[in-house]
Amino acid sequence: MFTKSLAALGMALAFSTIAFAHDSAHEEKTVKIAAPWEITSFDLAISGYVIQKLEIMENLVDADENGVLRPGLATDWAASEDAMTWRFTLRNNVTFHDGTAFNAGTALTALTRAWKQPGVLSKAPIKSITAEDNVIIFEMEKAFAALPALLAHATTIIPAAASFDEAGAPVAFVGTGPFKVSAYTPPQSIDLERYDNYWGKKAKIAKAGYLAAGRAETRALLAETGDANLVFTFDPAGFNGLQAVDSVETIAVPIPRVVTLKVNAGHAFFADPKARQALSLAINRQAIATSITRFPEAAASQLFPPALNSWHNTDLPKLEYDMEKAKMLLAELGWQKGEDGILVKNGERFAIQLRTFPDRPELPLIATVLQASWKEIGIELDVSVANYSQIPAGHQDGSLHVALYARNYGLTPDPIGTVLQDFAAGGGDWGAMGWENAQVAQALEEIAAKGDVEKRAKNIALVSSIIQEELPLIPITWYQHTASIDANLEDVIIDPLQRSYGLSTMRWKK
Amino acid sequence: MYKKLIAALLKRGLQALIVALIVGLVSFAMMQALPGDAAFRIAAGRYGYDLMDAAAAEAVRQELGLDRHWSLQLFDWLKALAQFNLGESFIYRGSVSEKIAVQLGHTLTLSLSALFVSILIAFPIGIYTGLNPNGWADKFFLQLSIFVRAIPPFAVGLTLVLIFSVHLKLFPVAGFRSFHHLILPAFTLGIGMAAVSNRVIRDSVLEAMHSDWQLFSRIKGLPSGLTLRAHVLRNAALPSVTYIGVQMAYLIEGVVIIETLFAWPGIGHALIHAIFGRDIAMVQGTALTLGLIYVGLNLVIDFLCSFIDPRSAKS
Amino acid sequence: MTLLSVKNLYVFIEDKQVDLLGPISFSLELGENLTIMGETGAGKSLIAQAILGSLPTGLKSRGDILLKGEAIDNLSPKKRAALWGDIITALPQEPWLSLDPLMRSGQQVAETHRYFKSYNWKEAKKQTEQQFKKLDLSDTAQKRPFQLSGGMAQRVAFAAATAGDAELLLADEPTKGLDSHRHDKILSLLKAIPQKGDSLLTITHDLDLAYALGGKIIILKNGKIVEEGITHTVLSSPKASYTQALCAANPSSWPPLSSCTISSKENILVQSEKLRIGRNKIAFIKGLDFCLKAGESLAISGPSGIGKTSLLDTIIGSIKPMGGTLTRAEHIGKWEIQKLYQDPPTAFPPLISLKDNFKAVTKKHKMAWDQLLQLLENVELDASILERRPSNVSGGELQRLSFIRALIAKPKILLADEPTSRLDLITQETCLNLLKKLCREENIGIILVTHNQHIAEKWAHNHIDLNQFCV
Amino acid sequence: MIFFASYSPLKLYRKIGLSRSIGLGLLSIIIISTVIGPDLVGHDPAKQDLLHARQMPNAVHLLGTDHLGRDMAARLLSGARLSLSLGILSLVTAAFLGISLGIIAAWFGTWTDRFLTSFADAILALPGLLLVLILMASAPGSWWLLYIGISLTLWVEFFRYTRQRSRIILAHPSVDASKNLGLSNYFILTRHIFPELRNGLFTISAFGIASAITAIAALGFVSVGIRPPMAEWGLMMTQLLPYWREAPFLILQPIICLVLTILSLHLSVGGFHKK
Repeated sequence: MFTKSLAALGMALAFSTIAFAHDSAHEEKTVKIAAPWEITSFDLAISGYVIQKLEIMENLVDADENGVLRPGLATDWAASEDAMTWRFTLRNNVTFHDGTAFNAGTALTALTRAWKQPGVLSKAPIKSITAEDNVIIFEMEKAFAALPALLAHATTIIPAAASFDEAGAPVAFVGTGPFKVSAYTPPQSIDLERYDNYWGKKAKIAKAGYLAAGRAETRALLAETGDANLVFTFDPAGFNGLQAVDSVETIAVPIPRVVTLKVNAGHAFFADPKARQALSLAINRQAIATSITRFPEAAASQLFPPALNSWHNTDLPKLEYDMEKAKMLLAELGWQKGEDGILVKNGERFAIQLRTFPDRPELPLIATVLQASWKEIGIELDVSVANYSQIPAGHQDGSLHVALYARNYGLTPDPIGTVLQDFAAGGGDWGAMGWENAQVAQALEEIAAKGDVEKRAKNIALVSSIIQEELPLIPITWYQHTASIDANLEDVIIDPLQRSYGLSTMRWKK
Repeated sequence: MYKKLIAALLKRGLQALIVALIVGLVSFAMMQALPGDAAFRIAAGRYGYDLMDAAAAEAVRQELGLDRHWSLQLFDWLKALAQFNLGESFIYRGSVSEKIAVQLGHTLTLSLSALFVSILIAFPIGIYTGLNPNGWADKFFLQLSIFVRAIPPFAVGLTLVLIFSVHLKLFPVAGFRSFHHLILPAFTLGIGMAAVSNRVIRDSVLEAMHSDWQLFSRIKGLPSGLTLRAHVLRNAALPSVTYIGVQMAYLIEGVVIIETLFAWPGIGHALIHAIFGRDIAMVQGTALTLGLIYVGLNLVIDFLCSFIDPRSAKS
Repeated sequence: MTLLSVKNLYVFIEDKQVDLLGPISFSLELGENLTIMGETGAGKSLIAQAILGSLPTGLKSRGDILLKGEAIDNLSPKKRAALWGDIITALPQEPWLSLDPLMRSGQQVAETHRYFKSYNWKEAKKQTEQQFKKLDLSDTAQKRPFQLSGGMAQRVAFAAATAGDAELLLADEPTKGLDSHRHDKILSLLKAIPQKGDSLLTITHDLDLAYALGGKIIILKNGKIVEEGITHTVLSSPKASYTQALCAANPSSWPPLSSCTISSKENILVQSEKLRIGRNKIAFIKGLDFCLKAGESLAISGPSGIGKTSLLDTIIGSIKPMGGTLTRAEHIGKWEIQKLYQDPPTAFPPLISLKDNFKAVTKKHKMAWDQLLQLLENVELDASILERRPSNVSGGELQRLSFIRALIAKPKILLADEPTSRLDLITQETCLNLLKKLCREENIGIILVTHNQHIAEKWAHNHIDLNQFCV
Repeated sequence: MIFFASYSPLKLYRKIGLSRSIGLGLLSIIIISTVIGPDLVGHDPAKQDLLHARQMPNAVHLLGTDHLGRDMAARLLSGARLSLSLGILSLVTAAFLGISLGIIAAWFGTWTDRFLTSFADAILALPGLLLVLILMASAPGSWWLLYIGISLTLWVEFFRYTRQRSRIILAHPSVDASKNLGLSNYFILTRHIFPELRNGLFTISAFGIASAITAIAALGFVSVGIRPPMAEWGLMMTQLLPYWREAPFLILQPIICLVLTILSLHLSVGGFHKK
């Protein structure tokens, strides 16, 4: 009797495997993409990133993989001399996926909505947005050269009217892009089909699928088994493991995101730049880069990575690693070693808290490394791994000591928008804290306002050298955007600015 | 039979009520107790930290009325709960119940198939080891059960994926498109549950085999096979099925972890994200639904037990 | 034709090579019945288990057992089991526990019919119905074991055991704990077996049953045969001293009680008028008047299930009477009504040593330990017995220990709920005499509940038969 | 001490069979190494050596180094201290809570029993991990909340087992006899109930520690676990998981430690029922 039930178990298993031959043949293979970011809702302010990357919706202004702006839904744009008004002329005979026409009306409603919601537009000094037959006019409160770059951002993509119900709540993803949505199962996956009357060059692949896989291990396995042909963002160990898999080609692209340490310069311990320099000297960036991120070249020598080309200042002195010098600097500031090895100054122990979060797996690891290395120079670090909202909250109420996070300067092709937020007067939630520098503030204003190249370069060099000297933010490593591509996929472009997965250009090898 | 129906329903109904109340209070307490400012957390959850800042947090504070006194918020909170209105998800800008409805189906399929797998594995092993106590199989499966119990579920999952997806290329690694995707997550959970339930089944079979009525059934002339089928299995089934009721808690926990590993779009997975993003309305909604699934599955177990042993309804 | 012949049968503990039983030799013809008697714990049940081949693990038998001339003692367990129900069958000692708790009684009998005679279910049900009618179990086929009384369970077990029409029925203590009414019922069933041409082997310590069954008898003492022969001759003129003691111990042959009334009124311990007793609103005794004086004994008898135990619970105060009055003398202290239980092993905490238990009781009632040792000597119990756990002490010794344990609390009233129904005659006699001696010496009033009319009339000063007060 | 009051050490010794002696031997090794801790190996569990991370076991590092170059043997030993203390502490609390409530429910019966059982069912309905998850999210990394949360998940199993067995024991006539003889409730507890419960409770405890530690691992999996640099077996299982391909021996070590612990508990309790 008992053997019968065992046989039944075996048979059930065998049946289920034969019936589903794994790679069932069908006409043209679907390109399956896997990435960590979920599509949680139809609200573009939240899931706009993925919709832009999947090329379902498009911006007025587009950008190529080197960050050079090019016409998108706007054929051309120009600013008045005083850069106070901008005019964007729209492309005509463009249709949305549901057949409705793309015109100034739809563009205006989309841009005003993006302006009202939190996003890059809300930070720009815009006075008004109006439309005149097929031209969109922006009136600015003060000269602002970087507006076109902002209009290339994911939160300013243009949805069709049908994407919203009468009450204005987002209910669908209908755009003008080369791919339209064939199925959407929130929050995990979305299936795409080629949109045949797309205004630009038609995509070569007919069907594509996107799967959000939260765990890095899962993504590595998806890549290895070929369940996903294009997989983004690996953990170091997973990426390293994939090198050995020949059916997959692994790529690492330096991107303008930096793992950096935010120091509260307003706090007594860190007010003096020497203290911040001491902290920086005690960080072995080379060891962290090679052992944790596995990219030795990712060790940050300054805040702005090479991927930001003009902002990367090649003649700045590199950040060194010198424990003795760090101890010497702290001694100069009057810190003496207590019995338990922790520095003490007029009765106060040098015990601080570092706040970080686990969404990016390498952050807690780097925090543990900092904890151990700072212990050697007499600083006791308590590491709190919690939700990332506790960092801006700590900035607002001044309770923050030190915070570790990854700051993205590639939000827009021209990083001035983000840099302005971080280092202008009063610092920023994700930028400097309790640190003021008139020269830097002035230089940033000028970069944002005027366009002429030669003055802009001088200002950028000034800003980067002051930051390197005073270290309001202590950079640790630069980011490498990792991806794996199925061996029989061709012309796949990995965009460092992460604006597109390159679905419209890639194709299957013959 | 009718009276038993009412008794079971009443008992489980009361339990569902207590669960709802506890979940409501705990998640509300969590919202108050979380360090830092609720508005900041929610804004961070919504817009991602590249774009989030104090202004966005302020907008959220007004929108959700987070600056009111906590007792007011608690009153609205429980009133909404009473009307089964789980409220709006802070982060996803849609009603929680709508989000859950979509994802509930996936969790139920996963839980039930995991349960089926655990029964499929645990009963044959439990019966065989129960019939031959202290034999090689008994000792082997005891060690195996201890070993599997000591491994966290995600490690079990990963091993299965390694063997069946990577090396044997039989099943997909993650996702949920077809029945095909269900097998590995269901087996991961099922094996975890079977590791314990097979020992419970073994003990009940052993006890049944040493009972007076088993001996008398043999003495009155019935061969061992017939005695096993007619008497032993049914009597052994009772404690085993009741234990499966207890194991439901393990199933619900396992679902939360396995869905994250296999990118399975169930409410367990949504719960993890809700807790990460501190989306309290979603936390409460998913926790409540998971709790009610547990209560529902236990109601099924109650009927199964009263069907097997009518006496249990009386005692 | 000899159905069963047993030669030099021994039963021994396998790893310690200690003989528990033997040598036993006897033979049994078809249509004949044989009774095996002896004190409890002498290993009588082991003989039946040896013949069946169902000895508990750790015990083995040697010597030859021939069934219709062929040896079955060396058969493989599987072949031995094939004989069960077909040729040899057995009536279980605890019928209530031997029925599958989840299956309807009728079905448990029908499945045997179906297996042996390969009927279909309909036919098997019909057969069972007929069998139940004969055993006046007409409407119990649908009931499950927990809905049956002790007697009904026994008859269902009987029906199931004999469904296979086996030629030899082994009955192990069939009348243990039965009241007289059910005693006669099972007796008639057992007598029918030899009349039908099959053979019956009964193991009992009930002398009246042995006498009623007739046939041949074997008397066992310490696992050895002390006397054997035709039942009537052996029991009417026993030769072996042990058999003589056994016959003398039978309550029916006790001398009537010499009358010694205790007149004075003032030491009345407990009295009742028009007492109504029942549980959860159903009264089953009403209008009961009785009175108990110090040093006096009162016997209460009646069929099982009539409410004897509820009466004792009312006297001790754990349940309230439903009507009438029950007055206890004020001077009776909190612990001064003590209870003695029917099944001695269940009266002691099973997992600790007796010494542990007695230490606590003596400490509670402030009795010196050597005073307790003195009490043990009076009842010829060796102090070393206290080191053991209740499970490995004989029923008789345990009952005497429970008397002593009750005395530690210096009780004024003792309530004994069928204390000796599970003991063999000799142990029963010694225990009851000891009980009376202790009560007289300590001037304790005792109420003895029994279903044995002889004991009730010949042991106690006065006797109440609850049948008259039954609702 | 109640447990052993009725079981003198001499009898315990005579009773040791082969499986029990292996179990107790293993258990004593684990306890001794936990007490001595990292200085048994002479490495500081928090000292990092990034350039020599994920090393195979070698002369210097007996069990190799983890992903930050810290000595695995030292981390396992100091992890043992935290895991076992957390496991045992939450187990003892859960046992105390579960057993006392179980006995109370069995002893008083009727409405207390019904209330406690439905309360236990309600707690069971709220999956333990979820409870701990919510608690931990509000105070990340706090050791106490983790301990409370895990005890809350474990106590129900003790409660159900104790209540069910106690009901059977209390219905036994020997308890009625003891009560009639005026013996105290303490006697009934220690002489009637505990000897009966002991073996069953040991088995539940053995598996209880396993579920406590795997719960911490699960918490680590969803990044809500203990703060760095504390070493803990459950957390190590999660942290070393990504390296399953390049250094599989790393993740196996905490798992094997846990298996040995449970096995030793199981064996020393006489896990093999000799029915």
